[in-house]
Amino acid sequence: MRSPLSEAPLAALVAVLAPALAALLLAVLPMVRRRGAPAAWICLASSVASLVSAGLLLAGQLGEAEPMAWTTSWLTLDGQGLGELGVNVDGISASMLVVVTIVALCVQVFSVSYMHDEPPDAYGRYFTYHALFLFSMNLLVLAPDLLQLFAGWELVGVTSYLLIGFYYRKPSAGRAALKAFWITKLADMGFILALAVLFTSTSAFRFDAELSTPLANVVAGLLFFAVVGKSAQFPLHIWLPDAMEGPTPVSALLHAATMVAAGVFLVVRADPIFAHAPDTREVMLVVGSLTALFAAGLATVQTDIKKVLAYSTCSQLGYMVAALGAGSTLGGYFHLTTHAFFKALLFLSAGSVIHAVHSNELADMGGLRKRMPLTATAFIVGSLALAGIPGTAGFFSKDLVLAALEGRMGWLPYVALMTTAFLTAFYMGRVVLVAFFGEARGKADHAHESGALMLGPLAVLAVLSLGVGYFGAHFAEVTATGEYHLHFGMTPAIASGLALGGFALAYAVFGGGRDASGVGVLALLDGAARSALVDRTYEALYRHGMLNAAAAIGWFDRYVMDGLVNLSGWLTLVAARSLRRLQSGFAPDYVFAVVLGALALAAWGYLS
Amino acid sequence: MTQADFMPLLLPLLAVAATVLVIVMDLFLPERRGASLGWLTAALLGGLLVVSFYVPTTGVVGDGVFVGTAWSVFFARLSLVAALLAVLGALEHVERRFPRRQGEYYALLLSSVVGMLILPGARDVLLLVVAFELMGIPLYVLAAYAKSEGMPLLASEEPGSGKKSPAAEAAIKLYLVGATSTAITLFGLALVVGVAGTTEITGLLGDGPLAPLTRVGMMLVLGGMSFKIGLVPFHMWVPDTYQGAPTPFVAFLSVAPKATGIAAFVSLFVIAPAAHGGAHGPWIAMLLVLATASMVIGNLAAVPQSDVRRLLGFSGVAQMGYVLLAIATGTSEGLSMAAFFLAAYVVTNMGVFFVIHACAAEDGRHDLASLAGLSQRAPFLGFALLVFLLSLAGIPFAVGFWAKLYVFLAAFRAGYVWLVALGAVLAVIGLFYYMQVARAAFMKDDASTGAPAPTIGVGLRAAVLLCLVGVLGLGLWPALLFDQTADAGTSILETRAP
Amino acid sequence: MITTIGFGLLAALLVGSALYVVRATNLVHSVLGLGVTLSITALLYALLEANFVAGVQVLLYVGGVVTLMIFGVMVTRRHDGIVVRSDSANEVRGLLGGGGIFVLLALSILESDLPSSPVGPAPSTASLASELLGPHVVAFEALSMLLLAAIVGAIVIARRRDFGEPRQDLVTRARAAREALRVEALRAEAEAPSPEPAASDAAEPPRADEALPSTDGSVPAQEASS
Amino acid sequence: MTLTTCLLLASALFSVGVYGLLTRQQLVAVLVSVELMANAANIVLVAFSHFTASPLGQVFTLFALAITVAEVAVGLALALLLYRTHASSRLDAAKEMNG
Repeated sequence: MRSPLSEAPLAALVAVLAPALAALLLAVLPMVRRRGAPAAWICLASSVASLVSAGLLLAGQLGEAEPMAWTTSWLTLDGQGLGELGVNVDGISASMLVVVTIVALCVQVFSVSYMHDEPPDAYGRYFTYHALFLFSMNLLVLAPDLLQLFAGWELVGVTSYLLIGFYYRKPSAGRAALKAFWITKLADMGFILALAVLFTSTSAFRFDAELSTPLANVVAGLLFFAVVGKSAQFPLHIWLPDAMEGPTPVSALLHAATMVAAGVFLVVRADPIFAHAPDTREVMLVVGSLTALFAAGLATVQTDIKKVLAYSTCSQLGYMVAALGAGSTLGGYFHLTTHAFFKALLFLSAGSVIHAVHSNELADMGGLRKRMPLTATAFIVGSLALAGIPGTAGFFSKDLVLAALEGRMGWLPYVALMTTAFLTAFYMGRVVLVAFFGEARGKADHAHESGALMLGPLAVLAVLSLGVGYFGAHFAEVTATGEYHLHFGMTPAIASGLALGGFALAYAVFGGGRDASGVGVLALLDGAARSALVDRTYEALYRHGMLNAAAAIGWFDRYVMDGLVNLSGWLTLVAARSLRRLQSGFAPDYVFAVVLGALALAAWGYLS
Repeated sequence: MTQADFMPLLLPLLAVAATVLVIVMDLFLPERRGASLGWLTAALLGGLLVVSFYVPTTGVVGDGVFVGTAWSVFFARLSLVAALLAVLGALEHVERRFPRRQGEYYALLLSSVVGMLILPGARDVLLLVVAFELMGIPLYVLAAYAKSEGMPLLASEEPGSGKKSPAAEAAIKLYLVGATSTAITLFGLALVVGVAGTTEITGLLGDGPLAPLTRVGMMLVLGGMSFKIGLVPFHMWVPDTYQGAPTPFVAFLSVAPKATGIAAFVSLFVIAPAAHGGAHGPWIAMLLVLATASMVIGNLAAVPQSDVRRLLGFSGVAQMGYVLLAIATGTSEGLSMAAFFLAAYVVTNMGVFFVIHACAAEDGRHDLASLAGLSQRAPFLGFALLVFLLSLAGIPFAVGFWAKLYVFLAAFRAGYVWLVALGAVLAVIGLFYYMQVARAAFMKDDASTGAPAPTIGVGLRAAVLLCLVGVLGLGLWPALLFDQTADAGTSILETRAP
Repeated sequence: MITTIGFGLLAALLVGSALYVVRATNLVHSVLGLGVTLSITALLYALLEANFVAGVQVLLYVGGVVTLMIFGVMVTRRHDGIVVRSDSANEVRGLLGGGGIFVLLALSILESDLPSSPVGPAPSTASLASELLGPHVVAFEALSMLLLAAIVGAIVIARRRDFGEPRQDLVTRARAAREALRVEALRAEAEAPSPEPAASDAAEPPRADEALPSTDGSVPAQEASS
Repeated sequence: MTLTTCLLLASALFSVGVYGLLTRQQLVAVLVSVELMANAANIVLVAFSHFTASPLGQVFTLFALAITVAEVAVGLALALLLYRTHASSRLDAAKEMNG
């Protein structure tokens, strides 16, 4: 039976082309762009069109429509197609498309109000970039082969550069944008080389190329290098915290659901290649676990609310990569989906807070629960989901990830991710307690709740953060990435226990304001936390264990990892400066270079 | 010879006629002529371009001194496009700065184009050398065109006591390196031709193993011709000349002679060895060495530059290193990818130079600060600049992406794995300095400098627009260009002079 | 035998004169030395039975190039009888480059299998002409284009009329310079009672006026020949 | 007089030209050295033409002569320009642009 959605490729084309059209329109019609509001409406309209198309596509896939593709040969070489241009609709791309478009639309609606104080031309420019970004992302998601995926991948990089550097008057924003672009581009060279290897051996760029194990290891390894850059894995994660210079909705878009997730999506998409690359998967497992733990440690000591979320994103991406490394494509992909919703929720509610108090620093917040009850609720929901409290979306996906790790590599990754779960709950608890409870500090006194345009997206995302976890089985079926079943063993129990423990520790340390009584779970733990013995144990654990460890990790990150990047930049500059001295400006020197060059060439000619 | 014999030479002959026409019109036009000569030249070049598409100009002239193939036609079109853009971009500048020397400017440009139209099809060393020089000598003159800037004004001023003319310095550096290279080339060719006893390129290497004099001679030629392409260590004139010569001319200098020089390289170091039996001469290794040195030094030296033209000069050195990788493969695939790269480079690099030219400070500075706030002052130019820079950096949907991808693919297939990896890493450095330029235009405030929006004439605007259309159009649909380059690449190794 | 002696003599003269050319400290002598070298080369061509080329060498090349060069030296020197010195530097570079090239070329020449006597009769001038106008006629035509371009180019660079190109900053700079000279002269008159420097300073402004470039392109002849 | 000795003589002239090219500091003097190098190339061509009894070398020589003349003409014009703008015909006067 033909599905009523047999025009799936048409819908897919709409999903890709609507934002492209919007971006083009805004680019060539400066008078529309400079007026601001019309630009926003055009951008929103195109996003709605994309979302509707994406919804139709996903419904079609759920309704047993066959995967379908519409492609045209992009180039030919030696008479054969070198690359395919078009759209490829299957469970994986349709589900990702829905996630991307939902988050993008939420972020754009939020931005309408958030960016309202910008001058009209900047406002228009902002939405032009957004439309361009959605186009790039959809192009990437619907790519029928690796070449188009790469094209989208690079475009996403360019647009993120524009978006992160949106506040062009801030020098730090320019630097951060450049750093983000540059480091991800460095990693992209792995992608180019992977394409070259793949094309040389198979004359195509297919996701499901049949490769021998050694070759698959090479291709997958090179692709993974690109993933390390894009998805901010250790040691190329250094650009992500800096990228928080962009407007907060941009962070929600780039660093929650879309750009950083593209790396994980690539691994999911190219699963057939990765499946033949066991060695690369082992590396992914190690890198993912390490990133998760490392970034979670860093998140505990940040004082900037966006930086906490940034490191948290690194950490959660580590989860996904570890799951993919362990061979659980479903786990990694499902966590990507749930994380997209609750991290976007967290970033947007953080944006709402920042909008209200005009500061990123946790020290300037406090007691916001009373002044912004809806935002506070949204943030708390997001935190619970991120921490993986049972019942929230994060619980289900994290459970899949952890279950996949059982027994791998002497349980080390398992232990690392369990520890991360504990740390996650701790740092989120800390942010919640410091920002929303206790006494109002600084400008937080005058904060007031944001408008409906900002709260609406929060509500949508909050519902999704709570509810999407129950659809795991459907998700597994439509994406055909694995069998889904809920575990009722030790793993979820331990994870939940650790999450609660993390919140408890946060409460013990930061919950002094007694205002915390409103939150049930913490109130329950309140008595225990006050007992002298537990108090001292927590104190010792916290002060001597965790703070020192986090400080050490922070030092390593600041001075060694960032330092290495700066060092390589510095070495480049030194080399460049010494080359400058050769360029003396004195014409006889130039002639001498020519003669020496010709002499060397002739000598080679004579000797060979 | 019959008329048909000369058909392959139709384009250069028409270009000679155009040159003469411009010189004659220069004599007859009244003093107040505006930019009419420039428009005439542009129209003539446009006409030539149309002719190249509608009149078949393939075939063999004489005893095979000139062979018209898809390859030579492709390069002819490339030079014509570059010249057309260069004339359009220079219209206002020439009219304003050199009102009394307009005719000579365009005549010299056209005569250089004549050389470029002959060179790719030349299958005779004599013709090749003459065409190479015909291409080169007008460039020395054009580099010195802004000569009156910095001239002494008053008799009481010592000569040279004013601002030193950058034009003289730019031209002299180009000239000295060029004259030295010509002498070296001539000596090397004398040895090769003497041993071979023929001037036909296909017989240049003789039969059997290469004689020592042939090897040494060919390497001297390699060294002598490398200067035109700007390969390390023959590149040192590049940044200085780019900085001192009139910018619209530099746009031309940075692409057309390089592309045509590559075609000459192909004649001598791919076609001649192929006719010799495909033996890999000693130059393959040296081509790779030159390519590597150019990629490394060009990319590194561009990093600390603050004058955008110098930066682009070094970046051009690096880009030619990438092309050489594809040339060194010696396969028709590699050649077609090199041709693609060059075509992409023509539209992209000229575009950057035109934007830089439009934004240059009144006192002729072209540093990064002159671009500050461009995206606010002139959004069209800012957008165009960003697109061109992204194309140079090899970002998708700009034609430069395909160019770099193709070259890497070709080199990878030929087994230059490590060079491709090195090139990829260096491309990241390239991205860094291109983005420095973009950052100056997009992320710096113009409030501090308060510079007004650049005024930009019709010709320059048209040139930028054409480049933009080329970069984006070919970026979205590279097959248009790719089919042509594929034909060109296959045609060159199949056609033999009789 | 005669040719061997003649060749040896010519070779010695050729290398000797060439060395003089690159070592002479007086630039005019150096250029005249080049004329000698090129003439001896013409003799060598005659010895190699290339009479036409020898004729061209003497009539066009020696005449043309050396005259041009002398002209070049003369216009780029001050007309006060001072010898134009051509100093040399970077001896090490020169020896390295020149010596290296010579060793390399000599080695490859000695390694080659070259004929020691002509394999046939010397090519006639007629055969030269048929080559030139036969297969190489295209190159010949291109050459005429090349010479045209070179002449046009040389004139464009060398002619002085372009000083009159109307350039805004040129005029303003000239005004500023004239004003500065006037102020300088006034101050010199006011401050320095010593007659001599004041007199020489006061002589400047009128000259500056004369030499101001006029927009119609005519420039006073004595300009730049201070 | 053999081809070998002729070529050795030409090489010697070429090397002397290179020596002058690298040591001379004045534009005209450098041009003179370049002339020596080009002259050496012509000797090679004429010598080959003589010993292989082929007119090609001589034809090439004529072309080379014309090319060199054209180049010298432009070079001398540039020397004149250098003198006008920099008050010197020494090459070290023109090193404003570097780095």
